[in-house]
Amino acid sequence: MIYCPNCGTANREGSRYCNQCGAPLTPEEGIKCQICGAINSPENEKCTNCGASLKPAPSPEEKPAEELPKVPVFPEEIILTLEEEAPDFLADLRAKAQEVVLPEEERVEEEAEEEKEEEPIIILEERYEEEELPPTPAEEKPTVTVEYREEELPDWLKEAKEIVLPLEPSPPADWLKEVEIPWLEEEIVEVPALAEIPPWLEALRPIEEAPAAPPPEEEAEEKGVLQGLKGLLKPATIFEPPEKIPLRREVAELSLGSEEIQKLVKLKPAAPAVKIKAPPKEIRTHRLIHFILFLAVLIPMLIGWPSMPSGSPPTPLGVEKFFQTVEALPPGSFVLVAFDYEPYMAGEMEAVAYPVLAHLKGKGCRIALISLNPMGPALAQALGERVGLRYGEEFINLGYIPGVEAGLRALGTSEDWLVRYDYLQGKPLDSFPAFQSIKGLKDWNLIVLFSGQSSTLLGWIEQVGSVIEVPMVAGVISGLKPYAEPYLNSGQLKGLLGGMTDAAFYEAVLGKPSEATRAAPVQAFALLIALLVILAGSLTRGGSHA
Amino acid sequence: MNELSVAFLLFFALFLYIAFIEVRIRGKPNLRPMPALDFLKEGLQRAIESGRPLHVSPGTGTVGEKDTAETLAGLGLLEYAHRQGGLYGIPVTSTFFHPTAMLSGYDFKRRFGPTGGRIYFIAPERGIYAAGAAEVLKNERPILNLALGPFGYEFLLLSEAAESYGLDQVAGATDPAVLPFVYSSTEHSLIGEEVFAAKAYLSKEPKALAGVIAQDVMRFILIIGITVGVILKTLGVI
Amino acid sequence: MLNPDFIGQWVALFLTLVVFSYLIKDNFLYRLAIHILVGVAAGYALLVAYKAVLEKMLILPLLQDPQTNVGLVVPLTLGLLLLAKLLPRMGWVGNVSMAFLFGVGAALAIGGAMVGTLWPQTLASISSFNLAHVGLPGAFNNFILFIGAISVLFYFYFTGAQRRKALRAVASLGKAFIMIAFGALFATGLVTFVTLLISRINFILEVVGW
Amino acid sequence: MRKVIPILVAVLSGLTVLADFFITHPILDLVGRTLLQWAMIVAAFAFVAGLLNIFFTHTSRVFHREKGWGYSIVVILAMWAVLVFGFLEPEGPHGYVVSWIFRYVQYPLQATVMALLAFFALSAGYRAFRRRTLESTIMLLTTSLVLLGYAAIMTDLWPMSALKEWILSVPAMAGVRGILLGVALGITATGLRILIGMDKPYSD
Repeated sequence: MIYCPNCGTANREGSRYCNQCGAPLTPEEGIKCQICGAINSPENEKCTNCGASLKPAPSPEEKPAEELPKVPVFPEEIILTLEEEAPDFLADLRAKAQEVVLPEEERVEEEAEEEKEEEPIIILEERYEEEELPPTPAEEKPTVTVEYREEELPDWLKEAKEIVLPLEPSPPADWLKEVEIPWLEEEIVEVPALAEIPPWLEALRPIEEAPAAPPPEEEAEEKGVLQGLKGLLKPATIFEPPEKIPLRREVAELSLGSEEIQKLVKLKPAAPAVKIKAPPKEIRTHRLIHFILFLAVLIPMLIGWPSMPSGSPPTPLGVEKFFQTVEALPPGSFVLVAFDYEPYMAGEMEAVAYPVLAHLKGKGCRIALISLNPMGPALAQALGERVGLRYGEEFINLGYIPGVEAGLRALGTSEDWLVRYDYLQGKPLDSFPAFQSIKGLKDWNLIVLFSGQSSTLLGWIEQVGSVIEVPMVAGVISGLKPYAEPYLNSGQLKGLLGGMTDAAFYEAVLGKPSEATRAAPVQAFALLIALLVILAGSLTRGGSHA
Repeated sequence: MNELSVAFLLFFALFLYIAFIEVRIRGKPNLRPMPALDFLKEGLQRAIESGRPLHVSPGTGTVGEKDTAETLAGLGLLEYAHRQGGLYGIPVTSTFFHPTAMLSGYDFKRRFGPTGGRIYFIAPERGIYAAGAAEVLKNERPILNLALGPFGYEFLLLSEAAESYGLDQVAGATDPAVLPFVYSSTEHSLIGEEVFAAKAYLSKEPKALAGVIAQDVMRFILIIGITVGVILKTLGVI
Repeated sequence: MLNPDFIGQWVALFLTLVVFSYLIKDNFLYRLAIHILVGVAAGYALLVAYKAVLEKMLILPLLQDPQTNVGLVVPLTLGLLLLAKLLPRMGWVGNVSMAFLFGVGAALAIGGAMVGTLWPQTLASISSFNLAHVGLPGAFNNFILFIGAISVLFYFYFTGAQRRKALRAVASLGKAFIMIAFGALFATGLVTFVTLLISRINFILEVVGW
Repeated sequence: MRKVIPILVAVLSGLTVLADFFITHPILDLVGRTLLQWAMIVAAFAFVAGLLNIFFTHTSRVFHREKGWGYSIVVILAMWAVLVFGFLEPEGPHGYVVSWIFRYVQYPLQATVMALLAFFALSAGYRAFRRRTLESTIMLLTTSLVLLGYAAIMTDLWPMSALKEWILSVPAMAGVRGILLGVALGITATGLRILIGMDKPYSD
């Protein structure tokens, strides 16, 4: 156990930072801030308390000794580090600093002005950064070069180049065209390529590519073969803390005495300053909102709300189509009903499914219930019994298909009907006289989807609907109504019931008011209150997100 | 229609290959700025300074079913986090909805070294996953919450919990029904197909960038196709 | 009176109230309930995975009829290799299994997206503006549908094309359409949540016998 | 070999399943279906890994007395309770005890947790619509009109309801369609990269 010097919390042995407040736990190794005296972790470049720079720049001679063992041993590590965007943070910070001078929007404008004339909309070549490849000696393999150079060039520099340079990209060198390596062999090729670059060659690499980056090559060159090797693996070592420091130091110097810039560079004071909780005022507001909504639902339910007034809004198109599709079924049709909502959506989905099942029963259809959800069959069974369907004659329960898309795909493509036993009694389907003639998915007259999430709805439409010709209609939660509209519009769905409100319309058309009709006024009232809350929110002065 | 689909896919694959070679030769294309990902990088800096972990959630999807592509986008972000975490010593805590995705998490841990964060498999039930991940946030006190991938409404539970602990968030989802909640509950969000581009933006690997470019080319073909179709239909040709 | 269902009703009521108490303050009982939920759901999922898939599709066929189902040895092997992922050193052994899952998943995703969304939605976007075909309201709606879908597609352009002013205007129009869609989806999502809330409060009132 | 075999497996299995979408052939259908069934079985094995993860992660939390370790005990106990009863009863998930736990513990908890979304969505909306941007204003306007349409069902103001339907089925649908098409493109790009072996998320 280590106890935090700052807040006293007990932390796990070996922890470097406090679990509670984030303060460093090893103050004896810490650095005392020259300005305010706070103890900082050795990794910190800036004081956590006052933000002042903590260290003078380590001179280049200080670095190498401890870094030597870090030279990657495994080839995989080499690839890994080469792919890494080494001076990315530096590049980003510079980009930020650049924005101080030239705001984003203007810069884009400027570029647009410059390139308006020449730039076609879609031509591959035009859309790349202008990047001249250095004339590299022939023995170097291209994979290494491209990635290495790419990393070395900070973004801001590229942008500058982009404005200055002519637009026509320089044609790639001939040798580059020759050595096209299919990506399948890439790893195998890359490793020898790396190892093949002799250190002296690496040292000779022209450095005018990245004038702003600290030029490590010089150092490598001076110190013989082994050090030269380190120069070769520069992108690996740039991540070690001693290398990080100069990057930060530059920013710190930049920001000294200039709070504006410091803000823009977003160098917030470190750990303890991270806010732990939203401001109390915000929390109070949210509690009030929650309370209002709770009452808006509870009160109408307690006192009872008058039933729907006699105003007759036009029935939504999807509901109309749904009704007509079911209405057009001849008596004795086979209808496959998929109960694909997770149990927590039952609150809305049962209200949607109920009038449909009642309608199907009224039409004398033979209904089979199926589900992609392990709990679906139980829910479906309960609902079927609530509607008053007779098991074995008017409906059977086919249980659960495991594996959402894979299961549906198997169901859709299979010639024969894959579900052979019913869920409730485990009897073979042949033993139910009413369902004996079902031999495959195409024998159904209609598929009704009850879906509580986009993935199952889409699963049926994509994996089954695209394969067979059986018409599909869907009842979904309100939230999925706009999502399902495109599929109704495209004709992939023949009808759509979007949530409890649409179910209330359906009940009105059917002439059998039920749960949805009863709950609709409560819902409407709660939504009205919710709307008022949102409008009130939009009128208040902006908060944390503004 | 099938022939057209196959042709479309072949073209797509061809453009992927061409774009890959182009990127290898010419370097990174000029990409539209994506502030959420810039913010993510800043967040990583703060994580380094604070020593507190990151939390990454690759969404409520699986590997091996239809949401594989979205899950892969989330896993791409996780890979990036692990890579950075391995290099800078940022603990990366990840929570998983489905064990198939979790095994990819173990892969990253193995490849980039243990970061000090934990891998939590929670439960393959959407609402429960979000509530459980919120509890992980509470216990681990990360500094940044990264949630990218296939999410349903449960996303809102996770993001509201993160918001109440004052965490910075970068989030993205593909399901249109969930997007408004992603957009309104987090400051930095990736919407729709931006999710798929996240890995290309972050890792800048030619292979990932090729995907983005090829996607744009195919998008252009699609736009042209629709426009021409509409004109022909209006004129009564088809 | 004290049958399991009666007890269950009150347990369910208690747990419902515990979860609602989170709105007032994050508390011990809420956290306890959530952790129970996590454990139960994980256990349940494992149970279903074993009973519905492993037992029914793998173990029983292999035991009962090994000759015809000899092919099932492949997924058995892949599955066992998958477990090696948990081991720090031997993890690479499971790469084959993950590769299989990724391959099949990617194919399902592409196939579904192409056949289910890309083609039908593209074809549905191709609609006539001709007043003679669809009348004024139809032409107007079709025009909005066309402009909306196209501009939203433009908005997502990643590579540079937005630097042109005209294209940027189209992209901003796309952003506006996205915001309209978001507004609508936000509202309908809220409708669903409120409906779920109503059903929970209804449950509470039912149990206490209001 | 260590690298090549996974790539081959991914590419071949993927292309076979994809070809099954576009080509109707009895043998291909059978092979495709078998592959899908295998994928289901392999994915089910991952659940065993999930079990081990939960067990070891939470045990280690308890062992190290990490913050909230008491709850970890609860997780492990609850999981084992379901598993033990599930395997004791021959019906498995449909056995009496497991059904009881589902009906009176998991279902009410889950449903109530999702009902909390009403509150969270409302406070997220309250926060978000304070952003004073054009985008935010468009979104607020649409949300208000649609909500008014839903609320208008209890009044005689049925034009509001018709306006809501129009918004949902025309401008909002245009936006949704654009997003859906874009996502489909993204899925295709991401998936194709796996199928041609360009992206190897499974490889070391």
